[in-house]
Amino acid sequence: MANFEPKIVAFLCNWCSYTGADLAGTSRMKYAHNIRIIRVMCSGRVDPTFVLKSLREGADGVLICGCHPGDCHYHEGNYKCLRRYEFIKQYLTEMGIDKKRIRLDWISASEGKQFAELADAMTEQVAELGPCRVRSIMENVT
Amino acid sequence: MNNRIDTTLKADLKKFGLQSWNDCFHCGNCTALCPLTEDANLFPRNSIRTMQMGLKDKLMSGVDPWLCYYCGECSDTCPRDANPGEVMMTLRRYLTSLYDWTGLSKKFYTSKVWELGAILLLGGMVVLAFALFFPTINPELTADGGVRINSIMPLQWIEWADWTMGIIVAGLLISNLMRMYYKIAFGAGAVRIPLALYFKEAWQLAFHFSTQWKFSKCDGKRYWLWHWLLMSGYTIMFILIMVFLPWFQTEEIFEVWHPQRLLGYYATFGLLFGLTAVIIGRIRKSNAKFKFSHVSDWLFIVMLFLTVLTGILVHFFRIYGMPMATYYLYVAHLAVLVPMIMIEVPFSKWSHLAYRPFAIYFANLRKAAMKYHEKTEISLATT
Amino acid sequence: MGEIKPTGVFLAFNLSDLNGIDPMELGEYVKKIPGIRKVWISGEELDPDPRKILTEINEHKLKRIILAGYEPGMYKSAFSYAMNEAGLDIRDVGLASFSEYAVKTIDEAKAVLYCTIFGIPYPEARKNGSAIVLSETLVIGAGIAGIQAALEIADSGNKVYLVERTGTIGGHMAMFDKTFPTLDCAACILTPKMVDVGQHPNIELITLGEVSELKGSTGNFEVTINKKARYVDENACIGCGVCSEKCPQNTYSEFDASTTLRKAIYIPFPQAVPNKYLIDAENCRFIQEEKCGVCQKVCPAECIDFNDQDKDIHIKVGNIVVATGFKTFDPGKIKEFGYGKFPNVLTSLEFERLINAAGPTGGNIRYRTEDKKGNWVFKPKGSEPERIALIHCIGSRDRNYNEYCSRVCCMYSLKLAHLVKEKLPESEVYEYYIDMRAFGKGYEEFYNRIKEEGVHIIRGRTARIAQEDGHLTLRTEDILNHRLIEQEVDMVVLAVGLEPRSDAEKLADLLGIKREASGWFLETTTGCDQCSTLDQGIHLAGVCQGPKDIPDSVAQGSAAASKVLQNIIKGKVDTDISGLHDIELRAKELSSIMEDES
Amino acid sequence: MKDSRIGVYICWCGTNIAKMVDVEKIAEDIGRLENVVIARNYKYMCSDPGQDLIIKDIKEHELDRVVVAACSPRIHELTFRKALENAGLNQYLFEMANIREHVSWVHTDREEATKKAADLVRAALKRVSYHEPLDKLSVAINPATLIVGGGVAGMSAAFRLAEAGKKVYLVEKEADLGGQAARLDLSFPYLNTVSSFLQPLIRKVKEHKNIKVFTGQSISEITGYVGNFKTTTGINGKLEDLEFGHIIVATGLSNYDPSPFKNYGYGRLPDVITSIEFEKMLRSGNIKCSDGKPPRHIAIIHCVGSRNENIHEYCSRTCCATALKYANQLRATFPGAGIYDLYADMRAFSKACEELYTKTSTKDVMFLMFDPERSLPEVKQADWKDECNMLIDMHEILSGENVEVPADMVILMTAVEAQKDAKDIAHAAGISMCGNHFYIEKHPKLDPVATTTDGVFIVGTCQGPKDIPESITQAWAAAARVLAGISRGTVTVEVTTAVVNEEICCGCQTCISVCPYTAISFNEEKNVSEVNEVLCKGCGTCGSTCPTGAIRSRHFTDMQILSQIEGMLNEGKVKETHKILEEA
Repeated sequence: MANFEPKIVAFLCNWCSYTGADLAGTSRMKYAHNIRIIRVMCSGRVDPTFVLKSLREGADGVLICGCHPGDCHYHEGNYKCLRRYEFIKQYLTEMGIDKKRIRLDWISASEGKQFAELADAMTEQVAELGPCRVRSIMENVT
Repeated sequence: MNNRIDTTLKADLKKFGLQSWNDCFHCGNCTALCPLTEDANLFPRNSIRTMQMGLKDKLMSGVDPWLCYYCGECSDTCPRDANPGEVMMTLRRYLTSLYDWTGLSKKFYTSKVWELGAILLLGGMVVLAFALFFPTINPELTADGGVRINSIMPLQWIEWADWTMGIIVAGLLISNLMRMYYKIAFGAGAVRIPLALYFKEAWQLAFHFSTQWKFSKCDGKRYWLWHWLLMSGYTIMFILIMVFLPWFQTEEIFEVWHPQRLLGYYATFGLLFGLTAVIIGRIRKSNAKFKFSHVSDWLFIVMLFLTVLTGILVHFFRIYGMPMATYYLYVAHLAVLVPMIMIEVPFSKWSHLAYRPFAIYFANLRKAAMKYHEKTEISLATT
Repeated sequence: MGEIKPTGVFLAFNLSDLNGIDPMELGEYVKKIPGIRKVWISGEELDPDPRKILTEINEHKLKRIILAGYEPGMYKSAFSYAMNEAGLDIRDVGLASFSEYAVKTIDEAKAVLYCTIFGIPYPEARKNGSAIVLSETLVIGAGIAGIQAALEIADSGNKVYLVERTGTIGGHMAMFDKTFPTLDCAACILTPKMVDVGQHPNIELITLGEVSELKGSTGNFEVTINKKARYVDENACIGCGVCSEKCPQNTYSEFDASTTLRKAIYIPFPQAVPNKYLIDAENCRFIQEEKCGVCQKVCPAECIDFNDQDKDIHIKVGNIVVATGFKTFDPGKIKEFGYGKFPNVLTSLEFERLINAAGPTGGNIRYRTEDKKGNWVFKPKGSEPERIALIHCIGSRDRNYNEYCSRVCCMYSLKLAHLVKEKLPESEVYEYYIDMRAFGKGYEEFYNRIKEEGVHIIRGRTARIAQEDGHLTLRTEDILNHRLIEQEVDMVVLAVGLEPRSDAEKLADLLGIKREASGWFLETTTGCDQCSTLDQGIHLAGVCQGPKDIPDSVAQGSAAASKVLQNIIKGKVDTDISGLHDIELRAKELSSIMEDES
Repeated sequence: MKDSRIGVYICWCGTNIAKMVDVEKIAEDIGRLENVVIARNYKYMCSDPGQDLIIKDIKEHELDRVVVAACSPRIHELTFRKALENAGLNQYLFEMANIREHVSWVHTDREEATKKAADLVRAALKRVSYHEPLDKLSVAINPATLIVGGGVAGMSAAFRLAEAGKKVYLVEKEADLGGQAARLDLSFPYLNTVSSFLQPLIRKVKEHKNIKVFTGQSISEITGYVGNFKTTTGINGKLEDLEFGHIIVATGLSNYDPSPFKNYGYGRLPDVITSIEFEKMLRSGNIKCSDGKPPRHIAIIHCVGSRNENIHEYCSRTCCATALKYANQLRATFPGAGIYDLYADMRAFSKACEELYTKTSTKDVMFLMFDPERSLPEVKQADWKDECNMLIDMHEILSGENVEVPADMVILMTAVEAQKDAKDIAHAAGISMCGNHFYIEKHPKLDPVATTTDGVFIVGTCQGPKDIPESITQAWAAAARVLAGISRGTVTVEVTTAVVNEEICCGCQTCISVCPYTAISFNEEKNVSEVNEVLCKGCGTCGSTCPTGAIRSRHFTDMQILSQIEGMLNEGKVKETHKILEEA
C-alpha cells in the first residue's frame, strides 16, 4: 500500500472534543490531513447509520470522540455512545468489515495535543488496513 | 500500664524558666533541621511532646536534652515561635535538678534567694576564715621583688581546703551521675546494656568531653570555638588549682615561657575570650540561644568573670610586688572562686560539663545495646 | 427612653488586639452612660474567673453584663456561668464585638458599645436614609469570582464594567491544569465562561485597566480607570500571531508562571479573552530604544500603533464588586529550601503549568534546564524525573511569614500528586504535610484515593533541601513513624500559600475598605456576611477577602452579585452616618421606639 | 432534494487560511456546483465589510442559505448568524466550515489541505440545504420563589429576594424558623453571638410583606418546570396552591448519633455528651457534670462518625473549629481545669481559624493526636482512687505513647449527616443525591448552587457540610440566579431540541429511558412520546436511539448529518449552466 491516503470521518462532540480539536489548531499542532470532522452536540448523538453511511460513501475509517467519562455535558451521553460503539464494532465484523476501521476515544477540551496524536494514530491504523471496499462493492451491486 | 497525662509538670518547669509550653504544633521542623538528631534521638520535638504531656519518667530516662548544644537555629525557623532551643535549655536545668539527690539544685534553680544566699554564705565563710585565722598579715617580698603569695596562709592549708572542696564536689557530681545513669539505664523504656559495651564505648567520654565534637556540627563553628576555648580554659585551670596547686601557686615567679605560666595564661585567655563573647551575646541577644537568660545563666557568667578578673589582678600585683593588694584580692579571689565551684559545678549550670559527655556516652551505649540485641535476636532466629 | 438595667461592662482587651484603641478612654466613656454600675478592664480590674465575677455581680447588684472588645466571646461563657450561678437570666450577657463590625477607631468602638448597651444592632443605628443607586456596576478583577459576579449581574440585564489589570480575563484559574477533587480541566470549564464574558452585550470589558480614583458617594460612585496602552488596535487585530512569530524579543511568560518564554508582543494564552495581541512596553525594543518595529511591518491587519497612550476612562456606577484575588507566596524568602538557587525546586504554580497540556512541555514532566541565554526553561525533550516531593504549608501556618492557613494547598498538592502518578506511573511521589486539610465535599474521599495510589504521605515539615550532583535531598522528621528521613528526589514542588496582592493596600485606601492584619480585605462579619463592607455599595468576592477554593469563590461571586441586584432592583441603598454623636442619638431614639412597641 | 439558493464565502483570514489553502480555487470549484448562486472569497469575512458583503448578496441574489468557510464556529458562528438576521434571513439557515483550526493551522501540505477544505465546504453546502428556519422558544417566568427550609441559608435567600421586591414562599418543617444555627451559642472564629444576628433575621423574615412563611410544613410533590412550578402546602389543614418560578432547597442537615461507638460509651457514661448537648449547656451557662459538680478535666474528641469508612467517609468540615471554640469557652469558664483536645488532623482552615488554633494552644489546652484509621480513643469509668470520673485510653501518635487522659466530661464532636427525609425533597424537586444523601450540584466547581434541573437550586448544608458564612454565601448566590432569571422575565429555550414525528412514533418509549433530562413523556391516548421543549437540551441521544427515526433533534437531524457525510465524501454535482462570478 504505497502512499495510500485514507479518508476518515470524525464525529466530535461539541463540548469537549470539538473544542479540543480547535485547541490543536490554535496551538498549531500538526496532524494527518486525512481526518474530516463533523460536529455533533454529543457523542450520544452518533447514530450507527452515520457510521455505515460514512463507509458507504467511501470513508476508510470512522473516528468518534466524546467527553471523558463523567465529564459529559449531558451527564451520560458518552456512556450511551460507548455501548453503541461496542454494538457497531460487532455489527461491522459480522459484515466482514474490520472493526479497526472505527474507533471511539475521549478527548477533553484541553487535550488538543492528544487529539492530534489520536488523529495520526487513527490514520496510521486505517492506512494499514488499506482502502475500504464497501463503496465500490455497493456501486457494482447497483 | 498507660502513663497518665500530667498537667502539673509544665507549672513545675515554668520555675526553671520555661517560656511557653504549648505553642508547638508538631510540624517536626526543628528535629529535621538539627544536625545532631538521628532516629534514636528525635529532639527537640519529641522532648517537647514528652514535656507537654507531662511524662516525667520518660523525660528522666531520656538523654536528648543533653545532646542539644543550643545553636538556636530551630528557634529561628520555628513556624509557631515555640522556641524549641529554649525548651531544651529549660529541660537541662530541670534534669540537673532531678539528678541531684540533695535537692539543693532545684532550690538554686527555682529561687534567686537561695542561690544568692548560698553564694554569699560561702563567700562570707572564706573571708571569715581568713579574718579568724590570719587577722594580721606581714607583707613579705621575694628576692626578686615578687609578693610571697603563700605567706597569707600556708599552702598546706589551702591545699587541704582545696582537697576537701574537691572531694565534696567530686562526691556530689559522681553521686548525681550515678543517679543519672540509673534513671537512663533502668528508667522507662530502658534497654539492658551488656557490660562489655561500657568499655567499648568509654572512649566517647574522653573524646566528647575534650572536643565538644557534636557542637562543631551545629551551624556556627564560631560558637563552638568560643565554647571550646571557655571550656578548655576552665578545665585546665580547674585541674591546675585542684590537683597541682603546689606546682601552680609557687613563691618564685618563673620565666614567662615556663609551662606553669603558659598554661595559666592560656587558661585565662580562653576563659576571658569565651566569657566576653557570651556576655556580649547575651546582652545583644544576638542569637536565638542568647535571647532568654535565666538567672542561673547570668550568675554563673558573672561569678566566673569575677574569679578570672581577681585571679589576673592577683597575678600581676604579686609580680609587681604590691603585697597588700595581692593579699586582699587573693581573699576576694577565693571568696568568689569557692562558691562558684561549690554551687555551679555540682548543682547548677556548670554541671552540664559532666552530664553532657556522659549523656552522649549513655546514648551511644543504648544504641550499641539495641544493635547488640538485634544481632543476638537475629542469630537466635537463624539458629 | 427606657431605664437600663444595672449593667457591668467588661472591656476584654489583650495587648495583641488593641488596634490603637485605649481601653482606659473607652472605660471613661462608658462610665458616663446611665445605668452602667461597673466597668472592668481585662487583666487590670478583673481577670475573668467565674468566682471573682460572681462576687463582683453580687457586690454591685448587677442584672446585666456587656462584654466589649475584639473577641469578647472568648470570655462570654465565664460570665454566663457566673450569671447562672447568681440566678440571673444569661441572655443578659451581651457582646459588643468590634471584630463583628470591623472597628478600627475609638469612636467606632464607642458607637458599637453604646448601641449594644441600648440593645440596638449597630448597623441599624448607623442607617440614615437611603440613596438612589445607579444600575451600572463596576467589577474589579476578572478572575473566576469577578467573572461570575459580572455574568450574574449582566444576565439580569444590567450594565457591568469589568476591569482587569492584565491583558486577559481568567485570572489564576486559567493557569491551572485540573481542579480538585473532580479533576476536570480548569481551562475547559472556564473558557466557555470567558467567551460568554467576551460576547456579553451587557459587559464592557476593560483589560489592562486599573482603578485610579474614586469619587462620589454610595449608590453613585464616579470611578476613574487608568487603561494602559496596548499598542494594538483591539478591534482590528485578528489574532493571527504573525507579529509574535517575528518579534525578536524574549521574556518570561507571566501566564506560564515564568516556566517558559514569550515575545514582547504576545497573547497571554491561546484562549485569552479578548483574543487580541498586546505589547509589553518594558520589553518592546521599539518602545524602549526606537529599534526593531518588525511587528508593525508584518501585521496583515495593520493594527499596531506604537504611539498608543495610557488613557483615563471615567465611569459612573452604583455598585462596586472587588474581586482582585491573590498572589502566591515567594518561597525565595525561605533560605532553607533554595528556591531560585536549585532549578528543580518549583512552586506549585510553576508545576501547575508544567503538567498542563497547554504548558511548556505539552504536559510532560521534565527537568528545568538552563538555555543558551541563561534562562531557566522546560524543554519538551529530555529525561523525566523519577522522584518528586511536594511540601505543604510553604509560607502558610508559619509565623515567620503568614500565620493563616491558605486553605487550598493541601488539596491542590494531593491533586498534583495524583497527576504525577497519572503521567509517570513508575515515579515515587512524596507528600510532606503538617495537618491534612481535606475538608470539602469529596475531598476526604479524594485524599483516601491518593493514599491508595501509593503516594508516600508523610506527616512532617521538611526543614531543608540540599542539592548534590543534580539530586535534591530533603531532611524531614517522619513524625508518625518516629524516624528521620533523608529523602533523595529529582524535583521538589513547594505548595506555596496565597497572599494579598501587593497593590491591595492601595486599592483598599482608594475604596475605603478595611484590611486584616494579614492583609486580606476585611468584611463586616455582621450576620456572618462574607461579602459586604461597611459601605453598602461596595462588595467583596473571591480570594481577596481570604483564601478560598474555586467553588467558594464562585459562590461568593454570585453572592456579591445578589446584593448588587438587590440594590439595583430596589433602586436605593442604605447610607450610613458615621459621627459618634449622631449614632448615639439614633440608638436612643430607636430604643425608645422599641419601648413603645413592647 | 429541493432547490435552494446558496451563497458560499471562503475567508482568507489574512494569510492564516490563504497561506495553506487555495481559497480562490475552492471558491471557483464550489461556484460550479448545484444550488450555489454565488461563491466568493474575501480577506476577512468576520470584518464588517465581510459581513456587509453577505447581507448585500442575500438581498441582491435572494439567497436563502449561506455557508461561510472560515475559523471555528465556536468563534464566529454567532457573528454570521446575526448578519443573516440583519439581512432578514432566519439565522439557522447558515452553516460554517472550519477551515482554519481544523485545516490551515494543522496541516503542512497545501494541496491536501486545499482538498480537505473543499471537502468540508461541500459538506457544509450539502448540510445547509437541509437546514430549516427555527425560532427561539421562550417561556414566561413566575416571579415568585419557593424556598424549602427555614434555616440560616433559607432565610437569608428569602430575605434577599424579598428585599428585591420578589414574592417568597418559605416552607419550614419544624415549628419555628432558625434551624441548626438556633442551637448555637457563639460562632467561630470570632466568637460572636449567633442570636445577635439570627433573632433579628427571623423577625425580619416573619414580618416581611413579601415573604409568606409556612412552618411545620413539608413539601410532598412539585410539578412543572423552570419558570412555572406548582405545589400544594398550607398551615393547619387549609391547603393552598403555590405557583412559583424557582425553587431554592435549603433543608440543612442533621446530627449523627454516636451511640454505635461502644468505645466512647455515649449513653452508657452519663458525662459523655455530644457537641449539640454541650452547646445547650453553653446557652444555659450551666456547665456541670451529671453529679452537679464543675468538671476538673474536660476532653474533646474529634471526628466522631466523620472520616470513618464504616460511618461517614467525608469530613464534617466544621467540627475542628467548633472544638477550638469550645476549648476557649471552657478555659474561660474553668481557669484551672485540664482541657484536652483529642484530634485527628486539625482542620482549622477558614479565615482566622488557624489564628484561633494558635490562640487556643496558648491557653493551656492540651492537643493530643490519634489516628482515626488505626486506633480510636476508649473512654472508661475511672476507679475511686483516681481524682477524675473517667479515663480515656488512647495511642498518642505524635509521641508514639499509649496514654491515659483524665476526664470528668467528654464532648464528642459528632459528624453531621444529610436529613433523614432528604430523598423525598430530592424526588419532589428533581435533585440528584450522592451516596451519603447530600444533594449534588450542577457543577462542583463552577455551578455550586444550581442543579441539573433548571430553576432548582440547592444551598447551605443540604449540599454538604458548611459553616454559617459559607451557607449564607451560597444562599445569596442562589438568590442572584433567581433574581437574574426573574428580571430576564422569560427563559429562552434551546431550539435545537428534539421533536417527535407522531406519524411514525411506535411508542416504544426507548427515548424516554435514555433522556437525561426527563424531557420526554409518554402520551397514553395518542400512544406516542412527547418532548417538553423547555426541558430538552438537544443532546440528541434520543434521536440516535429511536428505532423508527421518529424523533428528530432539530438542527442536527439525521438528514442534515447524513447529507453532510455525503457532501464530504463526494465531488458534488456540477450544475449545467455554471457561471462564475469574478470577484468584485
